[in-house]
Amino acid sequence: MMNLLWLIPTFPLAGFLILCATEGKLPKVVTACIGAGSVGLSAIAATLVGWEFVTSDSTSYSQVLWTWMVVGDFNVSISLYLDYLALVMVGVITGVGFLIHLYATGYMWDEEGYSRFFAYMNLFVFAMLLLVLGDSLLLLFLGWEGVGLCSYLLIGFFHTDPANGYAARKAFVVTRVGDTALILGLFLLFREVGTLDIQQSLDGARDIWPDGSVMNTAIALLLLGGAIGKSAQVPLQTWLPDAMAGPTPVSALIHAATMVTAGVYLIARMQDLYLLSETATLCVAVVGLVTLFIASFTALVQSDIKRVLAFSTMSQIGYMFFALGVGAWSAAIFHLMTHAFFKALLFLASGSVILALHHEQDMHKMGGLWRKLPIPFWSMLIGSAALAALPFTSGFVSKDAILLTAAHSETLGMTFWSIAVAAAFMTSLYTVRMMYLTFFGETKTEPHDKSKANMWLPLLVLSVLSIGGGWLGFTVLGTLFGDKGVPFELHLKELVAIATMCVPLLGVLVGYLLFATNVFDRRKISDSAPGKAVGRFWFVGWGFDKIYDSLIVNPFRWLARVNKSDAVDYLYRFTTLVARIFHNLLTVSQNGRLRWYALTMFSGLLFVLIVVALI
Amino acid sequence: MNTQATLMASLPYIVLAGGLLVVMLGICIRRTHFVAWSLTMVTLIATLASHLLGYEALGEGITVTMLIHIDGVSYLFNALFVLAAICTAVIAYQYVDEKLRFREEFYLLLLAATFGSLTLPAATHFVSLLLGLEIVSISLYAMVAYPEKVRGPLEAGLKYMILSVASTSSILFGMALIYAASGSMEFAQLTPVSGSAEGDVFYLLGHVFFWSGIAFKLSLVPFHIWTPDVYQGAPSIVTGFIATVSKGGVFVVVMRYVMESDVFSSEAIAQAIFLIAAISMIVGNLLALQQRNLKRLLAYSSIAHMGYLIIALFLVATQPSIGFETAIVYLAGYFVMTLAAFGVITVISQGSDSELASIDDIQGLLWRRPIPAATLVVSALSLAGIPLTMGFIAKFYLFAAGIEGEMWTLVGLLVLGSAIGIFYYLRIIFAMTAKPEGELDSVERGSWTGISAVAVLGVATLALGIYPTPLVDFVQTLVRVSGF
Amino acid sequence: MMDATGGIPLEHVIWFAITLFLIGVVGILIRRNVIFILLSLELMMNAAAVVFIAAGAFHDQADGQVMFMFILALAAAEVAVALGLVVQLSRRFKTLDIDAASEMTG
Amino acid sequence: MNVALLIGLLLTAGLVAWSSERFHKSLPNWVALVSFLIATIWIVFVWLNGPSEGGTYADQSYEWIPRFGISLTLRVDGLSLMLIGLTTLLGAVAVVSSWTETQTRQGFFQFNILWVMAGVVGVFSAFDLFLFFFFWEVMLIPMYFLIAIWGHEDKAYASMKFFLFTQISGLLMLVAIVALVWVHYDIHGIITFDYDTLLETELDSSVARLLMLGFFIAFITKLPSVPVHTWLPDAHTQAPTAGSVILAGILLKTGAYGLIRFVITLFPEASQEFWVYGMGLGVISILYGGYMAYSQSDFKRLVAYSSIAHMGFVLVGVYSFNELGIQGAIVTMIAHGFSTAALFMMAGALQERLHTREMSKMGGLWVRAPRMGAVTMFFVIASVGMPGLGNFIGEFLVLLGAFQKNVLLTVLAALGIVVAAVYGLSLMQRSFQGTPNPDVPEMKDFAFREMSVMVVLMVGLVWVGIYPQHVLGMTDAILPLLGVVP
Repeated sequence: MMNLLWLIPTFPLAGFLILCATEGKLPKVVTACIGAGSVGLSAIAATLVGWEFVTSDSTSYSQVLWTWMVVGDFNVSISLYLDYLALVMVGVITGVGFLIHLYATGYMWDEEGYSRFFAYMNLFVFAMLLLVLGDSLLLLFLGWEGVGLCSYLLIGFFHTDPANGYAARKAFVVTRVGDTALILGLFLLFREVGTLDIQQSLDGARDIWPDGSVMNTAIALLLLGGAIGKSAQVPLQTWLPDAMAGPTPVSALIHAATMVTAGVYLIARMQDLYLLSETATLCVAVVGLVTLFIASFTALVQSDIKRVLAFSTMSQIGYMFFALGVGAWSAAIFHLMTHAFFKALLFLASGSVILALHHEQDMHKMGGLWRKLPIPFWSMLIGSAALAALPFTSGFVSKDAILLTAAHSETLGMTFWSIAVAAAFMTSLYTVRMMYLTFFGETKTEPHDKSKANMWLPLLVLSVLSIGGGWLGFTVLGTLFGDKGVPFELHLKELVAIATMCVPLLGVLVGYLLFATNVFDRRKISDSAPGKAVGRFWFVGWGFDKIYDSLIVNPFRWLARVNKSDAVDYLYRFTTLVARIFHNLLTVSQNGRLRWYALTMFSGLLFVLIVVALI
Repeated sequence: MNTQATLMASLPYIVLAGGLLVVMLGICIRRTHFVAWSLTMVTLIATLASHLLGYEALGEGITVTMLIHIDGVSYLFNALFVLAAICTAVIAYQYVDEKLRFREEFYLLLLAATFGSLTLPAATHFVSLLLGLEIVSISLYAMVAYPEKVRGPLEAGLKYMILSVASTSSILFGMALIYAASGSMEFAQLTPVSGSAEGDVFYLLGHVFFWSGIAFKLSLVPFHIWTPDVYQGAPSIVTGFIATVSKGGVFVVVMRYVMESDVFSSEAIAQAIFLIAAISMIVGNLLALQQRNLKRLLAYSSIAHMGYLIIALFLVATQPSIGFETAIVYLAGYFVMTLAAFGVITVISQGSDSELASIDDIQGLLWRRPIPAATLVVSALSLAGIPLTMGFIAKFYLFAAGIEGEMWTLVGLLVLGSAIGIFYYLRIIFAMTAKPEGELDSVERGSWTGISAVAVLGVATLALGIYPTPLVDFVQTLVRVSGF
Repeated sequence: MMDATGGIPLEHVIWFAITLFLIGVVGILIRRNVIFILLSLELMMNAAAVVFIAAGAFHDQADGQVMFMFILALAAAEVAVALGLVVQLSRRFKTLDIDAASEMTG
Repeated sequence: MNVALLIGLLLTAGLVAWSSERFHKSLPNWVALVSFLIATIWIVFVWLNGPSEGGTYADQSYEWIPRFGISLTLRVDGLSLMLIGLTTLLGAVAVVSSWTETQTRQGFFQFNILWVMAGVVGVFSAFDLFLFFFFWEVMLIPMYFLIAIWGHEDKAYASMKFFLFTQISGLLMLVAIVALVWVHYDIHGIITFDYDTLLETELDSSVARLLMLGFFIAFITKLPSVPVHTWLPDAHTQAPTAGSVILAGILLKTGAYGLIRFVITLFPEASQEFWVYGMGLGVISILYGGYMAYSQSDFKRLVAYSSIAHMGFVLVGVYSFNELGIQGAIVTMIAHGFSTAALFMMAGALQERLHTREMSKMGGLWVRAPRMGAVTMFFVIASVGMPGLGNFIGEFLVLLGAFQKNVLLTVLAALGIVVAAVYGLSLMQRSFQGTPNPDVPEMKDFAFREMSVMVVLMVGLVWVGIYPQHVLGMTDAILPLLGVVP
């Protein structure tokens, strides 16, 4: 049974190939079946394999498919590796992935390039599965780049709009920067440890650097660079908001549930490297913290509903990084899972809303929809609750796990904790704002709900998961990292625990007062000069884009403009010019006058005479 | 001295002289172009054949009086010159028939010139040098200016004549001084009478005059300036003859001169020649750079080529065998490609009252006149020294010689010169590939004698380029036999 | 080399010849009439001839005189051709001015 | 295998094609295509049969010019065989790609293509330095004709530039070759151009450095590397499609081949101590090429500059002097052959349909020709270095190898990956994506003919990408001979 592992990624690949080969000539229904079905099949395969794995007492299973390349002592094979971590990821990818595909069959129905869409989506799932199942870092990198490619393709799916194209390229290039760091990390790792096989290299690292070293830290940091790029963490986060240009299911699958969490997976996967290096872990934590802080503030002032979700995604992933940094490995992965549930839910629900409003994404043009769009409303409500980590939601469980472990971690625990909690407050604040602007207040646009079963079913399932998903945590994830990492019971420091629990509620309350009632007039704050300035600053995502444009993009463009006709070429043009000049000068001497010719001859004779005389 | 052997050895001269008389008498008896032409051809072919007869008697080489030393190398050059003359005659027939009024004497001059050129490779004495040189030159003055009613040839002839005579007298003067200094006119004994300061001065001065004149005949910078005008003015076929036989002859005799009397032991002279060669390589190519008239262009390129050839001359002074081998192979190649080029111009000019030598005239020639055009392509590539052609082998020899003699400067300049050269040779080719206005049908006009002769030259260029071994071995053996 | 040939030292003769030669050169350079140019050419040749004779005498060999003969013959032949060209010149350009015949340039 | 026969086949095929024109207009195409296919199949068989115990697939030698110890020594080892296979395959590709493009003088056109290829095969199999140089120059002339006769608006300039650059650098190499031979002659007293014999020549370092430079310049001019690259964009832009395909696919590889086969083997020490310049030039080429590619607005020009960047990787790989680097360089050669050839075909197809290469006159073509869009996307992605496709393997191995040699240069070279993404995607954006350009006429999408070729190339790239062992296995045997693996 376990040897069916290879089937899991194969199904989506097959789907992709079929859809490509048929060039979209298939009827839409068939396309939908293939597109969603392939993922469904691999989900089934995943469950079978997973069940086998869980029931068996083995902690890991690896399957070698074929030798990729052997050059001297560099030897990589294409092989899959399954352990609990991978299993969770596979579960999320295939499960949530399937639901989103299902949803997309309805969402994309009226769009151009229906089958192209599903081809891309299947390819993405395939690449993502390789990423998490890859036994060697090179195979992981293959998946890593593959998902990047699909993200590029899907962001720019509506390619006739240049803006989308720009967003897509931005996403690809920015992540490419991270990837470069990652690949350099691989080079360094290979040079130091001599292999790119994940398990071997981890063992090797433990043997070579029993108590850490600069090299180890360097590798860890380089890998972190890759993770930052993929997971849209500061300072490489700028691509994610623009990535919302893609169709909403894409945002749900790639930019919320799976791809953006690849960074988290990478770090978790290479855990031992980080355990060996204080600095590296600290960096991870700081990166996460900064991101989640910045993002949550930015989310507060966005007007585009998807951008709000994008920034919230950023901040949630910030939480995960933070968790990894403070050693809450299991919690991080746990939050990854729950976040996949509720964020997918939120995106899909907002997608329904957007669809109902004819692709209107501006929240200020929404409002009062809660009665008109019940299913989206309720599912969105649940999702928001989970996002805001209100009690008894999955989000609550995972986030508390993180915060509490943070509080317990010895190094600067409380500082970290307080910042994180503040961010948690902000989270619930902007969640409330989002909910209010979208569903309450007076109606600004008339919705046309055209959600069919294949669209509300996923919402339903995901809602259930967002609530109940939390309880999965204790069953599965407890054993996730075995002895490593922090064991998973919460011995509460009462005060901390209570604060952690209450802050979100407080946020909700404040949010309610701010947005729903006129207890204090928020206009006054936002219209006041400092308020405006801060608002604008937050709105543009703390001005990272501007900095990058003026520091890198525009200079490069300028250089490209000025040197279109290769400066080096002037070197050669110049030489030819010189030759021409000499040619013209010499030609003057050929004036056809015999006596002048005679003169040159005799002067030539004189010249020879002088030469001979001189020597 | 074995008279019989001597006679056998000098058979080519005898045959050619006899033929010359026969043709002359023939003309006196009856003026018929074709007869005169065929007599000429017979004579030339007989001369060529007589070399084979004479070769047995040759052995190490035979000295006929003090003036002439006949050996394998001189035979080799003779054969080369005669072959060139044959090509000239073949290609010339149509031209003479079409353009000239007094047709028959043309061949007389041709034969005379050839005869003169035959004496040069064997000359070991100032007198034979002078006679050979002048027989060639004087016949050429007439040949250049031969066509009537056209201004170009006359102008060219006058310029060539006056300047050439001036250079001759400079050579003479040089000889006289050298003679005064050394008391002999045999190449082998030209070392100045020892212990007299003036002697050395006269010797050097004499060489200054001598080499200046020679440089003129080889059209080396700064004595090159007559070349383009004469090349352009003269009928292409005559130009071809000047470019090959007269220059070749002069070069051979100079080589022998350098070998027998080691003038280059005198640093000053060697330096002067070196300088002249160096300048010629560059200036010649630069002058040709944007030249639009094919004949002028070839004139300039010939300046450069003669410059390259000086490398061989220097090698002759130190290692005669390699030097001669190089020179022979190079000249052989140069002959073939140059004759081909001028032959093509003659062939394509048939039927038009002016010569089609401008680069505009050959636009799209490759599609209008495939065979001559293809030949011109080959010879241009060959002149540029691109592989597959004889020109490459020749250039390769020069590289080898230069590196063997460790003349790095000259080799470097050779590279530079060839680099510039490629540019204008390619322009010729490009012009011919250019798409002509309105698809012209590619049908060959004109005389098949000319076209086939040209084609043969083109094929020869390729054949020798691809498989030069026979030529190379032949040359090598002959040079060995001649005991250099 | 002071031992005289008929009392005149060789180098004197040579300097004299060089002067002759130069006169010829100057003649070519300054005269535009073809006939005079031909004269100058003759002058140059004869300069050489003089040296030959003197040198021959100096080395007491006949070679010098022999060479002189050759030079005479040579000069004659050249003049023969040259005059033919001159005639053509006067026919076609209607002048003896050599600068008239300067149509080919570049 | 009989290489001489293969070369002969191509040469005669050329003549046949030329003369067959008069019977039917498209007959030359068929002749060329068939002969290339035959050659390719032949190569495949030879490959399957495996090498002789000497590790060579062919080894012939005939007297040529004994005077200088020059002989027709043709030998094929793994590296050569692979490149020859690439040559014949891309030959077929080139023929198909220009099936309808050239309307005039088909016969002469195919003649030139076949003769270029013959010359290239010779270059890849010549083991006599004179012979090598001979072929090296011979392949230029037909190429020159291809550009000069069937080129686009500015063909005179482009063809001239192409010829001058390669010729002049070639002359330097000739001098170096002859000098090397003469040094050998001074020591051992025999003149010979035989590769194996000259390997034994013991040179003192200063001489070796000079001679090495002679070869090096010739080869990096062909590669091409900055600063001697400027002929390439012009030549590529002006050449007809087949010409560009051959240029990019094959002729550039001869430069890389020369570096591997001659420079680092004939002058090991000199090259070893030259590594920093070699690698540095490579890195500069990568970055500058990418940067220039981005600044172009001409489809073909952009691709041309991109191949400068890719060849930079080859240079880096070769001069990292370890198995990884050189294997990477070789894989890059193959992969780049596929991907760039395809992109140039695309450019040609676009020019055939739109009569322009200016991307400002394109835009949104995907809507009109989805197949072309998808195909272009694939190859752009490939040349951007997407894992799973050939180019990635090459570049990864190159960088991995270079990293062992020098970290800083590797980091710089790795930046090239980012730049590649920038120009690659902008190419895609400006030509196929974005708002459909109203001025673009109705264009027909790829038909079976073009699609079949593209599929072949795609399969090739994927094959190299997921199972490069075939390529690597061909060459790892000869690496010890190259003296890079201790």
